[in-house]
Amino acid sequence: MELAPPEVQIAAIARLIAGAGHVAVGAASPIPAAAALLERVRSGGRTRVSILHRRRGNPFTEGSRELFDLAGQGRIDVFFLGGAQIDGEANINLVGIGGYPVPKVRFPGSFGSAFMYFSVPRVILYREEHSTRVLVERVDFVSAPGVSAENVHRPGGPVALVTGRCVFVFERVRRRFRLASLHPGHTVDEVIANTGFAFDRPERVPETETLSGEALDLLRGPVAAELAETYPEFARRAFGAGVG
Amino acid sequence: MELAPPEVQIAAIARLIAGAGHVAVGAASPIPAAAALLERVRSGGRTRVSILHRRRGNPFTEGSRELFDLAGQGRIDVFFLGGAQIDGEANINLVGIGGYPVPKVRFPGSFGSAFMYFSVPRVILYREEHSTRVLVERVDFVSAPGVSAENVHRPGGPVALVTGRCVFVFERVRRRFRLASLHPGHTVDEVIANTGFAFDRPERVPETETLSGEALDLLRGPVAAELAETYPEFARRAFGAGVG
Amino acid sequence: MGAPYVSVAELAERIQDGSLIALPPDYSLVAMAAVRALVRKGVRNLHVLGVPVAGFPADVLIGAGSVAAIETSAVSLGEAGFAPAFTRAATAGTVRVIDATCPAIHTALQAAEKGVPFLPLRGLLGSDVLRHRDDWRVIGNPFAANDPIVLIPAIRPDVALFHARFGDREGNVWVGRRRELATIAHAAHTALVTVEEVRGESLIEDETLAPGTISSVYVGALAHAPRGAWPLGLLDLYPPDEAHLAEYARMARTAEGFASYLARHVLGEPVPA
Amino acid sequence: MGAPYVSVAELAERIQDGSLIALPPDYSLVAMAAVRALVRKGVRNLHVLGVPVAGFPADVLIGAGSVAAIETSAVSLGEAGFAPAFTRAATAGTVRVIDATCPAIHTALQAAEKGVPFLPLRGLLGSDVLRHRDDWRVIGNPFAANDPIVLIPAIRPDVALFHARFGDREGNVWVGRRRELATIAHAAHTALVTVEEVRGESLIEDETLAPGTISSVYVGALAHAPRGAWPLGLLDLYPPDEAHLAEYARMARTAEGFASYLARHVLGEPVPA
Repeated sequence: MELAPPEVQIAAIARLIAGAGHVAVGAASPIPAAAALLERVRSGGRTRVSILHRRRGNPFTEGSRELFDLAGQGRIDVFFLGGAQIDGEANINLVGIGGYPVPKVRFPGSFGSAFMYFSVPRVILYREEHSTRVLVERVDFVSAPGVSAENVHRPGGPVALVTGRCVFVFERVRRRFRLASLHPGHTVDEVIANTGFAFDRPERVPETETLSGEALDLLRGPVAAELAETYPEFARRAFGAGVG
Repeated sequence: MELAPPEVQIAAIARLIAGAGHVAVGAASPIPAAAALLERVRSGGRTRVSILHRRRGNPFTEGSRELFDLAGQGRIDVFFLGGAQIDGEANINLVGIGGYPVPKVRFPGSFGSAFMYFSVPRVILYREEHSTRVLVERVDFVSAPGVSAENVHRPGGPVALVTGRCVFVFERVRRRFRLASLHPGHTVDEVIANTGFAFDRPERVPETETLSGEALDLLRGPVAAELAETYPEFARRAFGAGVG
Repeated sequence: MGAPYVSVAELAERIQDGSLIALPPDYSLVAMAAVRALVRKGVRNLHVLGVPVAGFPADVLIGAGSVAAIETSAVSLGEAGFAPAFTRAATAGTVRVIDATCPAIHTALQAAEKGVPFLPLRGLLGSDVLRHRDDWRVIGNPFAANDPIVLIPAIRPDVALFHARFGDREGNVWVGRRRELATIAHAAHTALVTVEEVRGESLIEDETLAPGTISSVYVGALAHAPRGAWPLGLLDLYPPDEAHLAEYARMARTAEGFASYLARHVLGEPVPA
Repeated sequence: MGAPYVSVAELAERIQDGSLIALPPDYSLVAMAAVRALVRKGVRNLHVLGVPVAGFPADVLIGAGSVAAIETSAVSLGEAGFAPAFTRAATAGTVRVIDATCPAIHTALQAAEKGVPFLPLRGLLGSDVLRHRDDWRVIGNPFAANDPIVLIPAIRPDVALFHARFGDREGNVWVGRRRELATIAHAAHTALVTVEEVRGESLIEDETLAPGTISSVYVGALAHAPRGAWPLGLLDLYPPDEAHLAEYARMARTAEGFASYLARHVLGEPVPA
């Protein structure tokens, strides 16, 4: 069965979070949220998923600071961040391009990244757009740095970057990304051409494992329905009529 | 009408808190609590009273830290402290006598005094027992100091000491107590004989103003009844059958 | 003695030009009726604190020219996309943007809540967020060797402005699980609150409701404003009006479109009694 | 996947000798049934943290010889008077007493809650409480000149032990306005909770109950213990048993009297199923 591009990305992310005890999802992240909810179902509930912006039955009862306190306590294993720009050292920019404090292009802002990137052991970077505009040599503004000096308290950091074309894993010691898999239909040459930073890669890059059978039914059924509570617009677009 | 000793002390304390916006009452302080509740009634509700240990309808919804946070915010005008020992510089000892950490006599502990004494503008010291055992030259352990160096952030501190015999006011600049009034039936000589520290006094010491008429009816009626919710044992002893 | 009930317009009158005003995020309880009243009264030079992010009310205030500066971790309309008035003002330099990160805003407010001049926060080191904050400090953790840590100074807003599900006669307000509202109420000099519904019984004497209640000790005044969060949502009572927010996002893309939105949905709105 | 329900005895089995165990004050929600089970299992060398004061459960544990050290702002039985076992042990030097002040305990727990190594606290300067605390530090406030301020290091208890009004099937627990329990649950490595009543419906999905609910993310295990706070009270459900507490205060004045109390009310109690 052919998967739509968002479904491939969801599959890739779900694989990266397998076995996690607690996955938290922040602002405007429907694809990571879908992956987390899918992983919760597949783990028989052993993976806990907390979606910050879930309006009804929000899992937090201590207000919007609880997510960050949980991360500070070491109780969040996986978190997701994006980036208007992401560079080869996994620095992310959520603020602006071309000058600061008055940039040419302004994005919403850093959200919790400057803390969560340091605190959560497995941070997965997700950005659907995979272009030299987004994946740059060096970000214009470091909302949160990919790596830190040795004396910086940093139990957390980036482990992977998932785009619309591929999966990179991040190697902290080398401070570089390595191409881990290509989504079906995409090529190494295409990834090289659309990436603004240098990265490592194995001789043969495998294809991103996708979903089939029961897992896909789960995604398109109960996961899509739960997703629609928090991301109705996305759920309509991605899963269409399947969402009641 | 003759007042019982606790009623005289309640009257003295009520006078000291007149006009306060927010009076807070901590652990095991039925007489200060009675004074505060009386002042609330007399002020037509303009004086807010928060009793930390009130079990039903406790005014705090942020847990037991809210009292201290309120004080830190400057939202508490009056608070009460006691002392197993109180000395002439208004240092208070709630911990022990004769050695530390293993004292000869051990008291419960400092509670919030080491913070509240610094934070609340009008701290009223209350101790029924007025003897040289309690009012000493120098406390064995400073749970909280009466005065601080100039560079210490200290918006609060002691303003008065009410005992079973009299009212002292505390003069921060002179770092000394001054005898302000004698409860009915008590004398200056008796206070001198029973006080272990030196204090100032005017040539003629007035008698502590007590309660009569309507104010006394309020105290023995609705105030006693409300007090009994939190301090049932005390209310039975002090107001007896009046408490339903 | 609790806090007084006034009209929404009178509530807005209590917010002075130049005030530092703390606003909750769009997914919390936003006093939109009061924000519209603020625009109508022509408030100017507000400093807005987004706790910890800003959204629709901040964007409307910025578009209306009411905002001199905004400190926040982000300004966004969520699923409706970027905040158009903010984006325009930030790139034009007409609003001063003070970039933070979510837990730094919480930390600054908790410092004010506790009456301390600063609180420490992990993370941030090596970020440009920190590099541009002259008001934050890095010290060595006194309890460890070679361990730099950031100190965030307290923020004490002049006003915390938010909506509540219930208000009672004494001025206690029930906000349920939206406890960031308690934090801003505690940290601010005063809280001004619109309430969806006025209840006769005390919220604070009710053991079931007390945990979601903010005491009137923090509240300066209240106004009864049914559907006062609209077009944003209110817990499980009503959802955000996604269509309206999408329309706003579309119209506000240009200054002219924003002006039309304002004329239609803000300036023209009758003042609630 | 939430936290499991076990018996009260099994809950107590999860607390190891030598643990740092945080206990709420007597006016909050105390897991007395579990404390009695702890005494029965013969736990030793506990470090007790009274949040922010200690009372009846601490005194029983001290009298039973289960406590090596207690950090607290006070130990008292409230209206029933001084805590007799504590007083005896403190003057005999058989328990190490680490004196604090209420907000310092809250501050230390909030530091752990926020994952920072310390938080500052006003006051304390010039007190003997501070003078005897080698683990606290005084620094100059970096945001002002000549302004000393105390830093309190984080305390991360091994276990937070308390009682809750409700537990649901996922292990979420409702404690109402007793939010110090949320703080200790957040700060501790794990919370062990006895619950007065088990509810079928999710506490966290209910907008009315969620504000007083502590998420199961913090909870290691639960036990169903009806009247589990007795002889202490439970919010508006039942009051403290003042007569029993007065009897305890009277009996525990001597070591022999304490032993009789223990035999009659603790060791003899059948283990709930």
